[in-house]
Amino acid sequence: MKYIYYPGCSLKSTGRVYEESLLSVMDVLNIDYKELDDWNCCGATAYMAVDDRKAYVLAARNLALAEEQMKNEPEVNIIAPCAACFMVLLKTQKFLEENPEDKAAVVAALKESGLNYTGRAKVRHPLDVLVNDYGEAEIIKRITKPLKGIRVASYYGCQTVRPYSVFDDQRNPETMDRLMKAAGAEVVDWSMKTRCCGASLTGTVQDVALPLSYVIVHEAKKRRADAVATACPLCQFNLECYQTDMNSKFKSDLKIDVLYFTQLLGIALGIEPKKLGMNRLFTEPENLYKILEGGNRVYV
Amino acid sequence: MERSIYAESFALDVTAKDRLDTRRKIKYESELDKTFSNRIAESAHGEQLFGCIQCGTCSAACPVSHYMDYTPRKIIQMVREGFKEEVLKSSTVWLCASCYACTVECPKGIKITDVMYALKREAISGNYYPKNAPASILANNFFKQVLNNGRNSEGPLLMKMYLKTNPFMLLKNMMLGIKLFTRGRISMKTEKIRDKKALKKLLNSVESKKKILSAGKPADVKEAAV
Amino acid sequence: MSENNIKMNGNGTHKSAGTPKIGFYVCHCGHNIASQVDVEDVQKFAAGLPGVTISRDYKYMCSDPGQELIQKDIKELGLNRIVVASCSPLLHEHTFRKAAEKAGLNPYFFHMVNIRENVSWVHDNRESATKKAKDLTRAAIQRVFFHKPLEKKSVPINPDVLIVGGGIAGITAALTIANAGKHVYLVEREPTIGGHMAMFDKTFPTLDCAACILTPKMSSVKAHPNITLWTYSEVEKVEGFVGNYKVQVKRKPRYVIEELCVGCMECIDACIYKEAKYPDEFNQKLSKRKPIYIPFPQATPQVVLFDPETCIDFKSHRCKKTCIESCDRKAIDLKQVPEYKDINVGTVILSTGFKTYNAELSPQYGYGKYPNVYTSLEIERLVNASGPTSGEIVTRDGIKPKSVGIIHCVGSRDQKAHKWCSKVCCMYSLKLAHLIKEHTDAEVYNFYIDMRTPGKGYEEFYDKLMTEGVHFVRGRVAEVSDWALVPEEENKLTIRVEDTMVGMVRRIPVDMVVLAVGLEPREDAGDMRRLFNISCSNEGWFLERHPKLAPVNTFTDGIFIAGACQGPKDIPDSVAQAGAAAAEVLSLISAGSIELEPNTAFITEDNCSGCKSCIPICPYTAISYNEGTKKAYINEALCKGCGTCVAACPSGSITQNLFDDEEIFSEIDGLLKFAGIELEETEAEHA
Amino acid sequence: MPEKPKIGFYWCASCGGCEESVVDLAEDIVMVADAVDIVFWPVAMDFKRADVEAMEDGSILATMVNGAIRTSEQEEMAELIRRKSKIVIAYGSCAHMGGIPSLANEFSRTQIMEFMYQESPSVVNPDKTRPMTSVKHNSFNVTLPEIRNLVRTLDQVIEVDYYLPGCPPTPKLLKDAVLTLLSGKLPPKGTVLSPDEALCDQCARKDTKPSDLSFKHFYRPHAVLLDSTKCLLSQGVVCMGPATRAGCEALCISANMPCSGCFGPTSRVRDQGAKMLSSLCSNIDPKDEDGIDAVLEDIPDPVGTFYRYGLASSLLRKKITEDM
Amino acid sequence: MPEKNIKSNYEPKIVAFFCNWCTYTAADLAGVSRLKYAPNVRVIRIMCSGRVDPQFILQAFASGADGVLIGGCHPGDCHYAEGNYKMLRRFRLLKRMLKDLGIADERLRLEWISASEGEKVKLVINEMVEQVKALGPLAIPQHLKNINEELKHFPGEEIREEEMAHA
Repeated sequence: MKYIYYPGCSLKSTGRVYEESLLSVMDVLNIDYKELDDWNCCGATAYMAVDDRKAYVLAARNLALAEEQMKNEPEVNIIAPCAACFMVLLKTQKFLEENPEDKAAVVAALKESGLNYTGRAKVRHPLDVLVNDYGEAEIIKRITKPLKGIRVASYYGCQTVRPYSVFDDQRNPETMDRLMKAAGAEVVDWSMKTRCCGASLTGTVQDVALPLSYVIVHEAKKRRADAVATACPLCQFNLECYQTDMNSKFKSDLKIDVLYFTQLLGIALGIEPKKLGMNRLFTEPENLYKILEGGNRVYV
Repeated sequence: MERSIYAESFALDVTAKDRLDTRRKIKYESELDKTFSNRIAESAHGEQLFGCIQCGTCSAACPVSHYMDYTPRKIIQMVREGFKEEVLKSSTVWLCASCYACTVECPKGIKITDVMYALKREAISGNYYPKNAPASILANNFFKQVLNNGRNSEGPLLMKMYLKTNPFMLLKNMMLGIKLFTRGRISMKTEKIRDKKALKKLLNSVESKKKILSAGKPADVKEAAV
Repeated sequence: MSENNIKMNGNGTHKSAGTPKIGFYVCHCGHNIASQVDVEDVQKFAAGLPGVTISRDYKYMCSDPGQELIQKDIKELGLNRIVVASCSPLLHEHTFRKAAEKAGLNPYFFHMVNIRENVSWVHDNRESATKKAKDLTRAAIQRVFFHKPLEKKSVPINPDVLIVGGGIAGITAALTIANAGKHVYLVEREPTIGGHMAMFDKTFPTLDCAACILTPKMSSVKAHPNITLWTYSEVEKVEGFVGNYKVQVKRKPRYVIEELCVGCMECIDACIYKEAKYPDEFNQKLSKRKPIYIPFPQATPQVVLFDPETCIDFKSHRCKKTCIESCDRKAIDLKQVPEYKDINVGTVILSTGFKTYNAELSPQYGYGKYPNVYTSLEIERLVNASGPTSGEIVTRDGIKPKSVGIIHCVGSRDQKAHKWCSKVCCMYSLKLAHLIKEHTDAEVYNFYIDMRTPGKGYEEFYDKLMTEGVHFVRGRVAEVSDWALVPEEENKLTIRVEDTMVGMVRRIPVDMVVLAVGLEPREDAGDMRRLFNISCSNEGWFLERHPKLAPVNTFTDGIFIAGACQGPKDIPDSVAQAGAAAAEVLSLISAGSIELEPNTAFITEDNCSGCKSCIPICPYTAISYNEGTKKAYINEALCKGCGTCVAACPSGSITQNLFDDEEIFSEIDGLLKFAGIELEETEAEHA
Repeated sequence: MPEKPKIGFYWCASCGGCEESVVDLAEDIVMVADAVDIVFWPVAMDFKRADVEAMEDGSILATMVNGAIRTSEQEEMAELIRRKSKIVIAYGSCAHMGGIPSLANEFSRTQIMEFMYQESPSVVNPDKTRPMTSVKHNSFNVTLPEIRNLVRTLDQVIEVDYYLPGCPPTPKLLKDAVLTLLSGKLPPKGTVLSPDEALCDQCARKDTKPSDLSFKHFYRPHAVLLDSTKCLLSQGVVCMGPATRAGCEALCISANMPCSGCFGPTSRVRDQGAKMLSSLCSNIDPKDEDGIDAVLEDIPDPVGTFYRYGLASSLLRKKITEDM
Repeated sequence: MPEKNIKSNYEPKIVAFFCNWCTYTAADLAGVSRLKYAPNVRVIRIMCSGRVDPQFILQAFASGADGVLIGGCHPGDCHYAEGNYKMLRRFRLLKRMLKDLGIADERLRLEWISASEGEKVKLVINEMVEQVKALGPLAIPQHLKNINEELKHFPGEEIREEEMAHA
């Protein structure tokens, strides 16, 4: 099957690591994809706050582009790795199905600019694609450096499973856990999997956002996780880059590696760290390297 | 685990007010906007909000409700009853992180997050939002940036927002910015799609479904004795 | 050539029965009809229709004066057809037929027009509602032209009664009917009767011991000469109709001969399993039982049974069978097979009860994940002196809880679970709060959305609880979790809820969480419904014939419902309903027979070509082929009057009483007189 | 010797088979010819319209009209015959119910003209010429009858006294009808002169039909090898017998072909096709929509199957089209 | 008359056949619950949807109905065990046949509505009325009346009369 890859704005900047590691993993697994040509911003959460119909047009343009660029394929599968993009594209599709009047307006507007929207594209999360299309069994076959001894706390964030749970359980999702297990890691059972990290507020009301991130990092640490695996550029950024601020605000000295699940999977698939964007993290995940070498943890 | 993890800031802020708050806390029917609830319900595609049983699940599920001036449950009731001024000026709307926990947990199927969006739209179009509230500024700038370029460039966007709202924050976040910059995770370049004009035309071709009317000032009400 | 061998050209009727003198009556139903339908206009309209001798409107047609009006007209004006436009025929058809009959008219010359449920209550435009009422009126008036005098059909009632489900409702109904001298078959699926009530410790609001009031009734059932009690049995097949049901009951093997066992339980002691090893269903799996067991000490009948799933002998045939040796009455028979009993009964009461909501379906409360989250039924067993902990309330770690949170409305009032209010949870939660407080002196929190305590003495019970130091937090819990934010939450279950009265979110750490699970229909309610040919509501509760006026009747004559199979109900309500169902049954039995609609189908032999198309269509095998005449023939006693064969007879040789082709065609014609071409003409005529 | 009763025959839109069926009376025709005076029979005898017009109104005892009414001329003739005859008998399926010609009611007149004078592969008509009702030719007015928008049964244009069903009616029925007429003991107006029960009653294979028939497939007669002793429905072939009036003595079935319904419905049925559809469908095997549809796919043309002889007299009479 | 029908406030007429045990009871429930729906449907009560003879449906259309709605018990729930299946089977073929005869799909509808689904009665009726309204009038009697105007008009009659006069 051929996929169309929709990066979204974040994966080109703060979430660059996500893109690098995801694409490396897909290359190693021989997953066929091409980037959506001339994609535009999905509108994210902010657009909806200003003008809803424009927000739907914005998102629908990408779906229509995908339909156009995949018109010779039996199915149109769009991989949207960013949780916000994933949710917004899904929401747009569902909303337009439920509201024919809005759909007509959006379809008409797109037609004006030469695009045809039918809604036949399927919006897919990379977790869904890896577990349900590719399959854990196939992945396990390709694991060369199992993450033995590494305790991973899978963190899905909000919008991967909310409000729509298209490929996983809404309250206790498990796809990422299954992937991490396939990669040889030990997964941590915790109840923070889908708790909000406050990402959309870090830029604006840091006082509110910081405690939200803190309880997650704190709980991961408490459950003796070595790494938090994320599937959202904002979550990763928030949980990784604000650790210093958390420590100063809450007078603590937590330190935990926060990676994309694709990075962890990439390590297990034997991909070199640079191709997984490890060098772009604030500090490289030394703990993991040590454990994999069979050494002791650098920080606890 | 060390004790220090239980940070003080989780405790409730019950600092005593330095003077007695004697603002009136009564609402007259003439001060309410009777059409507000229908407007919001329509804009949010959320007729269900009239079925709210005030159980508070939304507030309890919300990760930020303890910072809000009105909990989401209260907002729903206030919308239903037409407390337009209070709702649109509340912090609740701008603290909502769009995590959808309330929507998922609501036993009556109310799309609370979408109600919050509808309120954000109403607040922005009716000029109700606090002028220096970063969330609304961010939304507005984001909107314009995407309208013009088709993509969002995080660097310039945040820069602009901090300049507009709180330049001090810019300084505070400078170190973070530099760290990101050196790791290639942020740039000051503006991202664009190929045909910006066509996109702008496309976006401008759709009119917002409901021109949200900012209703006039409430009728003259005599200040009630307290 | 026969008189009626005339080509039909499809534009109307080709014969009529007698010269009709129609009386038309339209009812105001107070304002119920008159507010949306211009009743006088309908009355005037009808007066102008062919065949109508008299047209009247009246405030309440169903009242005595209303009925007398009709009777007087029949006698004085010689009316031979009556049409009443009022409410649904399902409500008052019987009333008016009776009225016509009293005046000497064959009751089947009556027809009813539904202008309330079908018109005034569902439309809000007076003009179009009136127009619709007129169309329906015209259809009925054209229809009665073709009505024929029919003979009433009545069937005798077999006085034996089947009751399915031996909970408190079934027990009550069985005793009431048996005490009246009628024979009852009480069929219960479980090994003992008693139902849910047998599991409870105390009952609200009086706090009297459930067992103390229930077990005497259970023993009376067992001992009653008029009751055949079949536990561990299920209804397999039901055939027939009111007055004469043929039922097959499957008696599942206990592997113990019921008549020989005295319940001494020697065998249980003798079982080669020294320790009980398997989860005990009666104790909600909070304790263990052996492969041979008795559900609880007062089980009725007092007969042990084997669980073939766990008994070694059933699995490997290599057990020493110490149990058999221990029984000096030789009651154990491991070769027992299911036994099928065929019985004939005239009436049936279904009292199959409810099941509790599966709390695992609301994962936010952690049932099944956190060991100290319990369902209310589990707590009932914990509090019970004969329960797994002999009445001590302890967590799974064996510790007496210092704080307990009771979460109301679990699975109820929730679109993702059940929309309905389960009605009993508020009261039983208050009861459990009281019992927990009494047993442990813990801090007890009730988390409720609305406190619903209507019922005699119920509100007073709530008042009492509030003075007992129980906390009441109005708010629906969003989450029960095991992570701590502050020291006091360490190693506890934290309940996150908005205290809506204060308007602030609270986190409350507790040692034990009780989920007040709601009531839902049994999984196999659908199968039961099909078996007995009754209806269910969307939710799966058995549907009563009328929510107010026929709460224990079903749409199938002779089948009644009682207890929580009809909807959430507490004990007093279930008992009251059981009494009502018993009264309905006894009233049928004592009448001796029941009148049925004479809407059966029949074949005119001369017309039938013997093509046999109709024979496989009949679900009741009422149609058979006469090899002598080479024609088909309908057994009227078996025909239930669905009319499917009538619609399918290719040569139009089957006729159905009350729903004849001509009657329906004339209705269609009457409804559409204003449609199409005739619109202008007819309107002009009536202008 | 008193004057012999006068009898007429006329044909409208028909194939001519009905005319032949009169000849099929064989030696009985002599009996008929002896008993009556045939005053009008364009197929066999040289009478002109003017001859009929010249007759006194009501002077003909009975005229048997076969064929459906498609043109203005046929309608005109029908009216003329009505005036001149005491009794008008619709003779054969076409006059009775529209017959095969009335399947044309599935198309509009425009569609039919388009095809016949334009689209048909054997037509060359670059000028798009169409028949006209009136044309000047050498200073003469030449007129042609108008093709009506609808094929009609005889009783849709004039009053009809009796019907002789069949495609064509059997000689026996004709003979019986003539004898009835001559006897003077006339049945009530509107009577169909054939037994009022379905064909199965007369069918030799009746006893072979099972009582628990349930259809899993339908077959068209050419597609299966048919047992010539068993009920055709039991072999999955759509036989209209159960919904068709008896009288033909199951001629088709004795030739191992299913009844196609030419005798029309019994007097108790308003729409033969609907009834047959109802009976047939009620007894198909599957219960789910897809399964049902799969079985029904074997009936590719329901209109042609159930209304082969009677579309004009069916309840809907025609296809509802925009361009009429 | 046709103009009158084409008016935007054209109100279709729909004849409904509701089975006594499920759909008719559901319609009663809709009434008791005071649910409001379009007034265009006229209900004929029958004991079972299996009683619906295709002739009734055709007769309704032929007499001027714009739509026909049949309501029965859900599959498996028929009060008479299987009458609803019999109706379903007829319905499937009838619908195809009606299409061949130029009657749009939306004009004939079969719905399973149980005794407790008052709300569904409302939804189905409102939806069907909207759909049929959008299709416009079927008006078969009017249609036939228009066609029948061609009767009694004989082309060439005038010419013939002229010729006769000459002769």
